[in-house]
Amino acid sequence: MLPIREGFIVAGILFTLGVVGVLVRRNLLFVLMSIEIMLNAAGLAFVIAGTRWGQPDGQVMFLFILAMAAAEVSVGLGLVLELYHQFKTLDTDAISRMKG
Amino acid sequence: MLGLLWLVPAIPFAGALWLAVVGPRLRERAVAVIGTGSIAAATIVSLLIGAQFLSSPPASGAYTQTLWTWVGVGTFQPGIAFYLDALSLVMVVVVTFVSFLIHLYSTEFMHGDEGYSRFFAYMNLFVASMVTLLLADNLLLLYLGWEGVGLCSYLLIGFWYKDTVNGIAGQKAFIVTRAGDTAMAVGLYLLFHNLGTLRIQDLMQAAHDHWAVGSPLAVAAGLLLLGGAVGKSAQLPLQTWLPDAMAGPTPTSALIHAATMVTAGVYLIARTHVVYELAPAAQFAVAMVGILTLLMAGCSALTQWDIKRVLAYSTISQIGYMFLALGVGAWGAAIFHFMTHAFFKALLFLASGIVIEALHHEHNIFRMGGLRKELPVAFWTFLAGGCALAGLPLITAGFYSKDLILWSTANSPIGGALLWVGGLIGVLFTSLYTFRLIFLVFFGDVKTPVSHRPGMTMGGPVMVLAALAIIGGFVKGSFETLMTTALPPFHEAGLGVSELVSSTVAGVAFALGLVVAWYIWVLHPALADQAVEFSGGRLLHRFWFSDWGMDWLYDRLLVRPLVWAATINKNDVIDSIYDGIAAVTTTFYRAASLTETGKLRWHAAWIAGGTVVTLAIVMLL
Amino acid sequence: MTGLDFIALLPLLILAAATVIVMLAIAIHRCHALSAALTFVGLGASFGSLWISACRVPCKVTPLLLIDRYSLFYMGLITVASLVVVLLSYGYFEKLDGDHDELYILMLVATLGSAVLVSSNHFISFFLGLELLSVPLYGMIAYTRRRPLPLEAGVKYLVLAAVSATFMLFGMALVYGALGTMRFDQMATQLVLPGFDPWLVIPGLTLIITGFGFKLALAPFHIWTPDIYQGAPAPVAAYVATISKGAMFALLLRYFYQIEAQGQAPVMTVFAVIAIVSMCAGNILALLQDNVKRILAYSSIAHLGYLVVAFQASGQLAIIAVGFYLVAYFITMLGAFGIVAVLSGSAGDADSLSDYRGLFWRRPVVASVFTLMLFSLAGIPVTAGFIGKFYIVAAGASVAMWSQIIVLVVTSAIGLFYYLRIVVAIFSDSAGSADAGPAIALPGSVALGFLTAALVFLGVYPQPLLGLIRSLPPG
Amino acid sequence: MRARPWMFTDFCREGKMIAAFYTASAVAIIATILMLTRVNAVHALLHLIVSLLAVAVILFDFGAPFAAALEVIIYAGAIMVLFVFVVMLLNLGEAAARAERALLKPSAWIGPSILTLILLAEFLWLLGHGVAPAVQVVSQGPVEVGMALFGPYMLGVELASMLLLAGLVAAYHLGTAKSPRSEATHASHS
Repeated sequence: MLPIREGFIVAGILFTLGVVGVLVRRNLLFVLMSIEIMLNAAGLAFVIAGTRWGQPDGQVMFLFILAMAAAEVSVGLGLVLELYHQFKTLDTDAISRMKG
Repeated sequence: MLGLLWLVPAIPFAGALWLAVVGPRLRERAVAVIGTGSIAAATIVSLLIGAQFLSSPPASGAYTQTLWTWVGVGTFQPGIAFYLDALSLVMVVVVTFVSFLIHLYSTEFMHGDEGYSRFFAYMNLFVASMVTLLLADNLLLLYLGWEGVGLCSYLLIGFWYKDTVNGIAGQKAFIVTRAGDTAMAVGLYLLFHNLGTLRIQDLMQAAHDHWAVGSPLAVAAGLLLLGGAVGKSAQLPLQTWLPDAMAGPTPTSALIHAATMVTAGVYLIARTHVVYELAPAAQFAVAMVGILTLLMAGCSALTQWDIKRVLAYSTISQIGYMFLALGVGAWGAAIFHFMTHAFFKALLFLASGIVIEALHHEHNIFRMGGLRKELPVAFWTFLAGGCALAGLPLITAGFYSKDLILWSTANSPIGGALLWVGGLIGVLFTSLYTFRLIFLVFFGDVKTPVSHRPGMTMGGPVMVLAALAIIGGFVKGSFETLMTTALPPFHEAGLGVSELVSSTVAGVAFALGLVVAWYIWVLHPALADQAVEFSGGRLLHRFWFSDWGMDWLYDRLLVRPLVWAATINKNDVIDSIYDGIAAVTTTFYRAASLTETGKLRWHAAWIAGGTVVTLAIVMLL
Repeated sequence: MTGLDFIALLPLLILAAATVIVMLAIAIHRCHALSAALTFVGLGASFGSLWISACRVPCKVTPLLLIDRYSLFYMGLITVASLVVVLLSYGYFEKLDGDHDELYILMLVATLGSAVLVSSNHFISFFLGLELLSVPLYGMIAYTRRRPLPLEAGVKYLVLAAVSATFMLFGMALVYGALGTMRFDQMATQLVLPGFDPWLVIPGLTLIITGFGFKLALAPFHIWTPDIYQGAPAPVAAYVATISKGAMFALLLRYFYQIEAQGQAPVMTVFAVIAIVSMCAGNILALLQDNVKRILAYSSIAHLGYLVVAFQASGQLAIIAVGFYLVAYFITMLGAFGIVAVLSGSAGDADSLSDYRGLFWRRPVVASVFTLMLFSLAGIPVTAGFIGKFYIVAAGASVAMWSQIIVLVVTSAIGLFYYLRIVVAIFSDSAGSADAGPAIALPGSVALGFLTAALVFLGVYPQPLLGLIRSLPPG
Repeated sequence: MRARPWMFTDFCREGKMIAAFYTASAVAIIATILMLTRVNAVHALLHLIVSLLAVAVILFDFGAPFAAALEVIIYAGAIMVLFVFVVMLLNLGEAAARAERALLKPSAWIGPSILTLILLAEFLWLLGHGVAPAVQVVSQGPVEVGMALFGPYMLGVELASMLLLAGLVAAYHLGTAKSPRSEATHASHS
């Protein structure tokens, strides 16, 4: 017997911590890392949900989330490189031109 | 063949669109071919449809062509659908045919004008709108056509917009008819709201089934529709825009402000005749409007010096006859008079256009004269039209149609002796001002030399119309039979005046007018001036000349109080409400745009915050 | 997977094959025209294959996809819109330096993702479709990466799309944890059982709404929209504004209808709030904005708000309203961004209101088309936008959602102001030069001509489309 | 190899599993908090990897050995290496850390913390109400996952491949060195 509810709660806490990272950090690299935390938490929640019902589907979803994270990170890091190349900073506020 | 009905509005519309898009880049000749050709095609189609309709009439006496439903929810199902019965058939055939002749005439008349293609685009659009109005199967399409012709009228009155006067005349027409249109829109909504359908025929059936004779709803609907009709048809009290509308090019005056659009009010009332039959009060109001208008406009026509204004007042007066006919229940007679009027009034305008152009755009009839020899085509055709207008007995179309109206008035339960006598006095006035015009323009000495003679494209249409103005009346018998398939027949009851008596009296009135006119303006030209000399006469002259002071009255009653109210309300109390709304929204805008900081963290915070809020909503519920 | 399934899948397969073919073609020979042409042909073939698939539907292809007339209709809409974007992109990017071929690969993948979205029947295909749409969009938005604005927009879109996608994923996990199935059709049966777990399902659905709300740019998830539209190259902005939203909305309708969410009152309350806030926020934010792309962005927020009103109404009329409004919205948004695209030169996008001052006197045809598009956005009769709005109001009125309808009418009136502001600018006297600028490339003119014709045609003769939409149950 | 996880779960008593779960959870949360507060990117990455490894333990605990393995191999392995690679490429040194410290003023934490605390409270309240408290774990090994993956979810795998392709093309385009043609464009813009 494993505590499913607590599992979800841990996933929720990790997810929220990821949100904190996105909201606080201005460095794009850290923002991307925080997104990884959030994605990971969502994947964890899926696996726990799959376990609850005794199905492998949760893990299948985890796998696809992994694939998505890989694609996302590769594009994100491409943007990080280009950004640093142009602005010599990763501060997302400093590069902001558009508003209103 | 009837299936081609949709082409009648579609072809002119396509022509208008074509000219609007590529017109300015085309040569004048190409514009003329497109503009006139489209109307010619529409005319041919409508004639073919007419032939088919007459040779093998549809079983129910009407043909409905539903192309598609535009949008549809519940009972609100406005379709792009056309309804053809004897009434709309006659109107459509006359409108397209007269339009064709006037387009042909215009190709020469407008020659060299910088707005040549613009003119034909407007004219084509007008024909498309007018035909849509006539063929409309439902209220929405009818209203579309109604506003479409109003728009074209506005555009064409102010066609030479560089002259401010023309622009003001256009605005006047637009604003005055708007007053009527508003009443009509309310009336149409009243019908739709109470009877639950947009289709005119269903509406009429439903009105017949659900409303009792004299029911307040029917009276209200009838009066509101009458409001729209008097606006468009320039009847009392909204007639003041039509004389000013003569600022437009003469073909426009002939087509829109004489032959076709101004009779839309007549059509509207004939189309909704069921409502008027259920509301005798409203129908009597129609008759009263008609008789008063025809008398007042007849007097005004006597005093004008501008050739086109004389004709404008005569148009108002003749439409008054049509209203009178509608009012006394002689539906067919009204439409018959519409037809003959379309022929002879278009003819008079076109002929006067020849005169005006021949005399360097001279409009003053007192500076014309002796043109009988100089412009024979104009003279003879104008004479034919004038005789038809005045009602020369037995040989002109106008006599037959007007005589039918007079006889009906005498014998109608709604009419009676008083209205009949009024109509007869109207005949006298008509005869008087018509021959005044003819004698002043074509007889006497030459006062302004002729510089330009019309070509065949101007002369041809005029001659065709002259022929129609003479022979158009001979179809009276079969016309009446045809009309009974669409409109209720005339119920005879009243004085019991026989047709012979009625015709004879009308003939006498005509002759009297002719003789008096001959006496005053040919034999004793000073007499008219002397009549104006003494104070009463001058007052009357001024009174009539200014259209019974209607413009003055409106100026005092509406314009000045409004201007006064606007002046003392410079800082507009009511406007401050709108300013307030604008200020509030602007403040909202400034506040809201502060949320758009462009900061990534802030953007993400909105997503998280939005989730927090939505979660809170579902948790609390 | 049987042969039948392959036929039903044909539009998707063709899109995937076209992606590979374009990539191989680029590997062999880099040529902008060739890449664009191949993409065009691929999209066209996919569009044509819809008729082949139509004979085999409805068809459940594995648990992931449900291909029926509904999804085929939206696939058609998406592919046609993509065709238009390809035409616009060719003219737009031809004026710029650099390699433009990769754009078409990304666009094909994104279109594939949209097609998967509208036919998905499972959280996995939902998620994968969403990402297939998002990931290429990151690249497309930042495509002209040497310019600062597209780069900034790309970064913002990547972070925010990822964040909202994780919210959505977490919501999906909760729903899955509560119901034990990720298939839409099975969820409905689970939800009617008395034992289901509302403590997880309702918040789960709410988190999924966050994901929808972000993609559809509904308030309060709308803040990103103007920055992305302004930053992205005009054709890409058109893509984001239309295809990504249209696919998402089609799925929204399908998903919430299939799980019969109308019975879940809290969820519908959330939608009501979102609709009202979106209509207000979109129209007010656009009021005094001076950047045309941003105005269009705000306007799109409001339009999606209108669509949510129709979505809530439920029933036959709502489906018609949503379908027709989406088509009208596609046409007008593609047209408006298309105008921006064809007027933009190598110096940057023509998105300032001052660029449009006196446009009518310089380019009467383009200005007239733009005016027509704006009229349609404002919902003036004889344009498709009017018919769409008419049906939305009718749908709302049929279930007496008066508060939403009042807000819709009032905010539409406010909306008229900023559309007319652009129109006034177009027709005002231009003090500047009468220079018309470079000629418009043929593909762009073709695209705009097509959109204009469709706009007027649907405004006057909407019946065929209405009939088609009527025959498409989303369930 | 395949038998080992089963043996492990068989021999582990419940108490041990639950203890492992709580320990791993605590490690994951603490490591994540540490990661969030670092100013040096490499330090943060190391904490992130710890967090991911702890999550792998939780996954394992919940009967998902395959997912746990992938978490270690791909997440903590491949993806994090990508991050490290970029950090090295950018050569973010002590100066970057100092700049980062300046950005991370305590005041920057207040707003987000309050917002996310509300979010967390909502999560906890909802999750506390819902879900069966505990279930008997039936391990789903690589076989079951593989059967599902290449059975009903085969199309998903194909779509994921397209997703990776798109990521590849986008990353290639965005990260590629300037081609001679675009060099000129760049010069004109910078």
